[in-house]
Amino acid sequence: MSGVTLKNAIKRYGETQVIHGIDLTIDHGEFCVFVGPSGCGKSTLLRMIAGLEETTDGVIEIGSRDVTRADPAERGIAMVFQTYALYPHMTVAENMGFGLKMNGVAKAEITERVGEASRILKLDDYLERKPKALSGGQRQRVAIGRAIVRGPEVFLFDEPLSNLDAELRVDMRVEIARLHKEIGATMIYVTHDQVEAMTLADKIVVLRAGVIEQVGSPLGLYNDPDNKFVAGFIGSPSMNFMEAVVEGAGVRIPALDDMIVATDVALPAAGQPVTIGVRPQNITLSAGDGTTTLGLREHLGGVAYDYLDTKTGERVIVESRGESEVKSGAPVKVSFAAEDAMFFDAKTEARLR
Amino acid sequence: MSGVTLKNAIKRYGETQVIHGIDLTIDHGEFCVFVGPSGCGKSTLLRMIAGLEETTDGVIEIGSRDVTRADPAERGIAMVFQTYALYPHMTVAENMGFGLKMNGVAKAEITERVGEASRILKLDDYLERKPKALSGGQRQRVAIGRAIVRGPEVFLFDEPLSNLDAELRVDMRVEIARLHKEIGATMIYVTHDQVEAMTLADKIVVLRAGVIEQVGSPLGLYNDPDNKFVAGFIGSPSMNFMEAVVEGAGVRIPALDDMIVATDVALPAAGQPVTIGVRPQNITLSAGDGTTTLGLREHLGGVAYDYLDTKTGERVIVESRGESEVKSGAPVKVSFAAEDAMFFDAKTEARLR
Amino acid sequence: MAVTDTGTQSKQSWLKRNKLTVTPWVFLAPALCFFAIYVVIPIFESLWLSLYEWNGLYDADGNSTAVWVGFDNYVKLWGDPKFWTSLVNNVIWLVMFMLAVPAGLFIALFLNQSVPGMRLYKSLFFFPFVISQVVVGLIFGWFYNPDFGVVGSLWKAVYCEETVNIVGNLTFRCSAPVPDILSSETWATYGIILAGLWPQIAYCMILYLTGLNNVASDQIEAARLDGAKGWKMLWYVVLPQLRPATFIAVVVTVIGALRSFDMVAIMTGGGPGEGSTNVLAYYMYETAISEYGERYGYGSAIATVLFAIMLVYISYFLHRMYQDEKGGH
Amino acid sequence: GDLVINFDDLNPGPKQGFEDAVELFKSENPDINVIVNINDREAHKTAIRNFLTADAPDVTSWYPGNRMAPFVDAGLFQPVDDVWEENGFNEDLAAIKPTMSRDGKIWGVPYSYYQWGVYYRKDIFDKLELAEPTTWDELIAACGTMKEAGVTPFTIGTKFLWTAAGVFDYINLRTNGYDVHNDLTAGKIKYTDERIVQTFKNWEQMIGECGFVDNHASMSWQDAIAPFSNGDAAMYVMGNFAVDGFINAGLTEEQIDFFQFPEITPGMARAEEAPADAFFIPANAKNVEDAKKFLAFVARADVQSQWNKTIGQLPVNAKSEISDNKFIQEGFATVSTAAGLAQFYDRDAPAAMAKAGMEGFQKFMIDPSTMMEVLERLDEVQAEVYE
Amino acid sequence: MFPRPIEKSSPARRVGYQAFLPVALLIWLLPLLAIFLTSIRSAVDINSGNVFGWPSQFRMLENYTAVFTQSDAAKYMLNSVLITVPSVAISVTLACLAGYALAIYRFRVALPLFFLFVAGNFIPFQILMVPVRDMSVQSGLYNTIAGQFLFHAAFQTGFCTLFMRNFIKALPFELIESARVEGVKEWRIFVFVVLPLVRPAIAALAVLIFTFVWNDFFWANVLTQGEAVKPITAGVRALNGQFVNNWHLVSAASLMAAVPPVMMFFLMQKHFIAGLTLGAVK
Ligand SMILES: Nc1ncnc2c1ncn2[C@@H]1O[C@H](COP(=O)(O)OP(=O)(O)OP(=O)(O)O)[C@@H](O)[C@H]1O
Ligand SMILES: Nc1ncnc2c1ncn2[C@@H]1O[C@H](COP(=O)(O)OP(=O)(O)OP(=O)(O)O)[C@@H](O)[C@H]1O
Ligand SMILES: [Mg+2]
Ligand SMILES: [Mg+2]
Repeated sequence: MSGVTLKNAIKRYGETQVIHGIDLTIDHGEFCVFVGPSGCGKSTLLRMIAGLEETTDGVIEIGSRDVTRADPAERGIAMVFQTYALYPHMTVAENMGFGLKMNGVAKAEITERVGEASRILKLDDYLERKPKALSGGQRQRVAIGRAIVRGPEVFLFDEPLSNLDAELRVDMRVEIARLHKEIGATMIYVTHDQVEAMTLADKIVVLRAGVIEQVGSPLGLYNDPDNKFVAGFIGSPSMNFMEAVVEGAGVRIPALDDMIVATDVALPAAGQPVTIGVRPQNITLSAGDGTTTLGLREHLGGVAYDYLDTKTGERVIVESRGESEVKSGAPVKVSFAAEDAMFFDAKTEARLR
Repeated sequence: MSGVTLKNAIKRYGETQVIHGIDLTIDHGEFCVFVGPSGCGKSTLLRMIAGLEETTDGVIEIGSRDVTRADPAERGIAMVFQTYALYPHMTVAENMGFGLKMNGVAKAEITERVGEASRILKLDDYLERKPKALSGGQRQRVAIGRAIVRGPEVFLFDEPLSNLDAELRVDMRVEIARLHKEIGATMIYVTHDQVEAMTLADKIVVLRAGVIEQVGSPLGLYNDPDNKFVAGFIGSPSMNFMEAVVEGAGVRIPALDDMIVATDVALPAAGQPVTIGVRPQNITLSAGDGTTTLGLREHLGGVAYDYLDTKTGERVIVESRGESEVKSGAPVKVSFAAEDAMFFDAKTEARLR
Repeated sequence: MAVTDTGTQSKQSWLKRNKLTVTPWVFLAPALCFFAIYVVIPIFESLWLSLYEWNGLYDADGNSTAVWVGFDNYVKLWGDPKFWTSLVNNVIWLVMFMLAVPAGLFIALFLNQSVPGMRLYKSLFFFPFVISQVVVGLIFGWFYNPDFGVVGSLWKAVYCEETVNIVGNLTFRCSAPVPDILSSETWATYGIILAGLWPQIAYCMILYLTGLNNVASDQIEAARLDGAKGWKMLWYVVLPQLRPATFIAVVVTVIGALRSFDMVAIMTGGGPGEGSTNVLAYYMYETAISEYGERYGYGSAIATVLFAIMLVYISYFLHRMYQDEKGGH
Repeated sequence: GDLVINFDDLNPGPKQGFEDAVELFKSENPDINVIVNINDREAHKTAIRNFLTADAPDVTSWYPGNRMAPFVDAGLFQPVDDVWEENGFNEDLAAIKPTMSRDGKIWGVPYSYYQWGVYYRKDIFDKLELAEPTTWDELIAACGTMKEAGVTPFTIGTKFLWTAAGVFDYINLRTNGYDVHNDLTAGKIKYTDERIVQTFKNWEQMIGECGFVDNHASMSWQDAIAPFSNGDAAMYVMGNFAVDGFINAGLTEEQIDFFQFPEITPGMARAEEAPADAFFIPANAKNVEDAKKFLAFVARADVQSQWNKTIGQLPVNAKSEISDNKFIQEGFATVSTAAGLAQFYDRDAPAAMAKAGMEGFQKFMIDPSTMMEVLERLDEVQAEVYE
Repeated sequence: MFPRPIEKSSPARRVGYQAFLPVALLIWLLPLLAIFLTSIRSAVDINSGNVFGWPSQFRMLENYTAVFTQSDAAKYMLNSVLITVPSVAISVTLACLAGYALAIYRFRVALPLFFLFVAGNFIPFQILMVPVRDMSVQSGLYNTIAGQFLFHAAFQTGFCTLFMRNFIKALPFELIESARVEGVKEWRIFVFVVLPLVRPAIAALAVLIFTFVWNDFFWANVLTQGEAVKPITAGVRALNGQFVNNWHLVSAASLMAAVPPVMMFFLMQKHFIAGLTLGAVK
């Protein structure tokens, strides 16, 4: 069993605290993704698990061993870096076998295990090449191969795909998903790419400023975010947020010509401000006569994004399929099902349920 | 009038020919986007128009002047580079006014024209800053400002947004669209980003290996591609292609359990191979009992991508909305409307119509 | 008229058309002139002069008194033991000087830490390189001096006792004679090289310190995960990344070794004995223009040999550079 | 007009003597603007080769004998027979005339020479009750006494080589005489000639039974004064210019004295080292007229008297007065009674030979067992240099 | 990056390291320190063999003043300045021009010409000695300040060009293209775009060349005679002859000769090191 457990993990650089007491349990075999805006501490947290950054306080356990102060090499982990960090002067085979060689594994066994990994990753033809002679995707595969070869209990990935171009990224994403299925090891994966997070994760950890905002399955987070931050962060294009005012059993939305949306969530007192959120997919447009007009329309073939100009200046994006008769610049009517709307406290940004 | 016309434009580097006789007319005021895979010659073509690369053969006209051998400065063009190419030792205002100053324009006029451009680009607050003190988006705007100031007839952009992060890219895209509307000058824009091409262009030029594959409006290309390359290149996720065999008035698709698709396009003789293409959005799935199974399913919240494993090993991607009951690994039935399918010659890859 | 018109037009447009061809030459001209006059042409003159016998004198009318002797100078060189001594010494220099590379690396590794005041330490360590070789030579010459120098003083402290001599002045009686490094045919060369190593190590150290700055941290981290430590880390991961620094360190060290002149001139003047610390650079100088020299042709022949040796390194360096240039574009 | 003079000695005494003379010359010739370049001696030796063609002064100091030969041969000096003629130098400077001549012409005017010999610490000799040795055996015996008393007999600094040549010259002159010296430096005798070998054997004996200070190869001649002045060494084979150095090092004239290098081969006619310093007129001199005036001036009896008094050397002009300094007196006695005057090894032998020879001497002094190796090597050089 | 940051190891090691640093430095600079101590000793100390111990008297001011009053050291220093400054100015100027041409323009002989400069930078300068000296003599430049700085300027141009060319080459080429599109003339691109951007390189080169030329000894010997135009390096050697047995004065003079490059290094350290490594490694 080799899950990873963090108990009140804290990281300080001198005075500045970067990670604020993270408690987290990742089960054996789970694929856990850390997401969050740039600088929120994803990499730091991952590197603390790897042992590349010292943990200022708290405990990190891998399996049942406390590894908080252990050497990186002793933690039974392998890491794939964003930059791949391949040794440029070694061939692919040497790169993959380096860790074993350093640990005194016999030559024959190294060859065998490298062969195994290269088979899994379809790298057989490149074993004698230097990294320079490989494409980005191949390098990435070598980096993963190097991790696999050592047979670690936990794989750590730090934005492994962000240096690849869009197409390759999709392929490698699928590859990593397959790999996880095949090996079944615990994987912790840092990304800022939503799609990767949504498609790969068993469990997503949303971080903000060194604090966990929410932990859950991808669809769990998408469908049932705990707060405005998570709601806005998960889903693409991101959720539209508008200011609203509580009125009776619903809210009034000034941006949409004081449209009233009824809801049965626990709203604050009448007259209080709340934030309402609706996903672009859940909005439909029709010709209208209010103050909301259709700004720019972006056609992407199968789907189009309409940018609405509202009277309050809040921008609303609507995803639509198929052709629409509404012309750019014309007034539109916005409608959505009340159950598709989410409500958030205007101050704390917590979800109102 | 300042359209751009290329007549049999050719570029050779020593022995290797990079641009193979391009004929192209870009109308005055048009927004023309060059797309194509990396290395296809987009930048080279743009730089030929700019005069930064010598044109080996053929004629380039701007307006009605033959500028094939003219100096870049004499062509009435302005160029925005991917790297912005701002002069780091000059302030924003100096950067924008540099070209004018060097060409002996009076100080007062420089100030006025820089002021005008900075107003359009909302750069007024930054005029005295050095580029180092600007964000990526602001730098990009300065680069555009520098182009505007000279009042060129033609603007050339070489992947101007590719150094920005995703969010900013969207904003700047909208900005450039607005600018084009406002200035109305001819613009030629190189990108490898589909979305940019689809949303900005009046006319898209699809290049492959130094040759034009197709020229047309964004939706024109999406809906009516001339060949398999364009069909696959435009649209995201890209079109699914499967081998098929002509049978009677339709084709049989081995990958989909010999499903027959009827069509009235001009097919080759019965038994001949063709390629059939269907966009992921146009396919629907239901539980089935054939050999096609649902492989990986990627949930992105609003939309999900299903990766189908077919018996021939061809991979088919299906975009679906809402929940689907089909489980990963289960056999599925694939269906799509016959009119959504496109047919391509198996050899020439030309569209069959 | 039409003919002249097109004539002037094509004339104007020639300059214009070839603007990018002509401009670089305008920019290059001054440097090229200087360089040609003082460097390129003299090289060939030297080669040519090595085929003459000349005592460097012009007669009162300014005509050279040189006499053509063909390859005689080279034949003489072959049989000249001082030439061979110099050559062997140059080889010793080359080999010993190479110590500067690992020594520089070692110090660089030692100093590659960030503690308060490190910048100052680093620059103080670099100090010897900035000092003129003449000064370094004087310093070490004095350092080695058996009577007044540090070596002498230390030796006296250990092996000698202070006594009073016959006229009542203080003197030292030593159980073993003070080593006189610079007067020993065996040790003088090594003494000079040691002095030369001092600034050279500092140079290599700086090169390595900069190289270490650019070592990819991700590779180091990957290697740490791979369990590489200490020497293994250095050997397998760090050194390969320091290859450019090593290359340059070797190049400058080779050049330094072959150019060694100042130190020899200052510390021993080629002596003791029959040029036992001579090196080609100094022997050439000595032969051509020192007090007992006046053999310009012969000196040029020595310089030519030195040049030929250096040419091997220059070619290698240029080859490397050419590869880089090709790769870069 | 301008009269440019290049002079070759920065040491305080000689510099003073020269400058005084120049002052006197100036006051006698107020219309001549004298410009003086004084250089370190070693530097001057290098520089002269260029300035004679390129940037010739009107007068330069240089040395007679073989040292002036290349310049004379290249036509870079002007003959000054007329100066000698007009001023009666042919008589007054007769002793030196042969070394100033080449190809039948006279090329310069000497202003000074000085004796060589053995300077010693009189106080030490007195303490050890030693008398000035006059024969080789006496010298060796005296050395024994000194060594017993913990005194190193000889000091020397061979870093710049020529000091060793002085010792060699003396042993050779005393062993084989003036003619052999001349034949050797003229390339007529091989170094492996048994007579020269005998010289070296005597030298070896001197090194072994007398002995020189340690570390002499890393000392200049000035450095070597230190043990002498400190009383660690008792004798110094040197030229008279060294007396200045002794005094500067804190010794008094009473503490030092001079004796002629002892006899080795009994009955051998006594020749001495007595190098002369002279002035020459470059062929390219611009102001020849004033240059000749200056040459005539420096050889004048009164000028030489005064000048040599200042620098503690011997005037060449026979009519000059000699200072009453005891070294000068003794030196004059030594030189004027000598059977022959040698210039010096490195002035009598061609440059390339001199260089190789002196290197050999130094090597030999460091390790006498290399004697034959050194001599054979010198034969090779000789064969090449005099070809 | 390697070895492991000391702040991550145990406090004992850290303290040990910090304590050892000054010791190591002391050993490393021992020769320099010794000569400095000598330079502030009195003659009495030197003669009594007190070379290593604590000076019995501190004679710093006296000794250093003596160097200047008893010798031509001041003149030598001035000569060094007069030789070094124009050398630096000329070679850097030439190299900027040449480097620009070689970096920006694509023409067939650009690379061979560049290699010529590089090769010239590495040759043993003994091969130039006789012809250059001879040429200087013939042209009246022998034994002049100009003769020395012209040669140094020319010789250093090789290195400077290597350096500037690589530096300019590393500038984004788009800057030049952009200016060309804007119709800026070539020489104005050089003046207004390139020169301001290579200022750091110029500074780096200037300090480096300053040190090289200042410390030159060989050419001072080859191209001068006498004291009139001799630079301090050669001067120090002459002083060595003059101050026989006055090691305290020789030491003081030697240190004086070293002061300007050392000052230069300290003031412009960043540039200096950048110059060394960039120029060399690139
Ligand atoms: N060595 C350090 N010293 C001080 N602060 C640091 C250090 N390293 C990182 N930080 C800070 O820690 C915070 C978290 O950094 P981290 O690299 O973990 O962010 P991230 O979530 O990985 O961001 P990104 O998505 O950009 O990679 C940042 O605010 C960063 O400024
Ligand atoms: N100077 C050159 N010499 C030889 N070939 C060149 C040169 N410059 C470009 N090429 C070649 O010309 C082709 C087109 O290059 P270009 O830069 O125009 O491609 P691109 O479409 O802009 O690609 P990208 O999307 O990567 O920018 C490439 O195959 C490239 O290798
Ligand atoms: Mg990160
Ligand atoms: Mg491009």
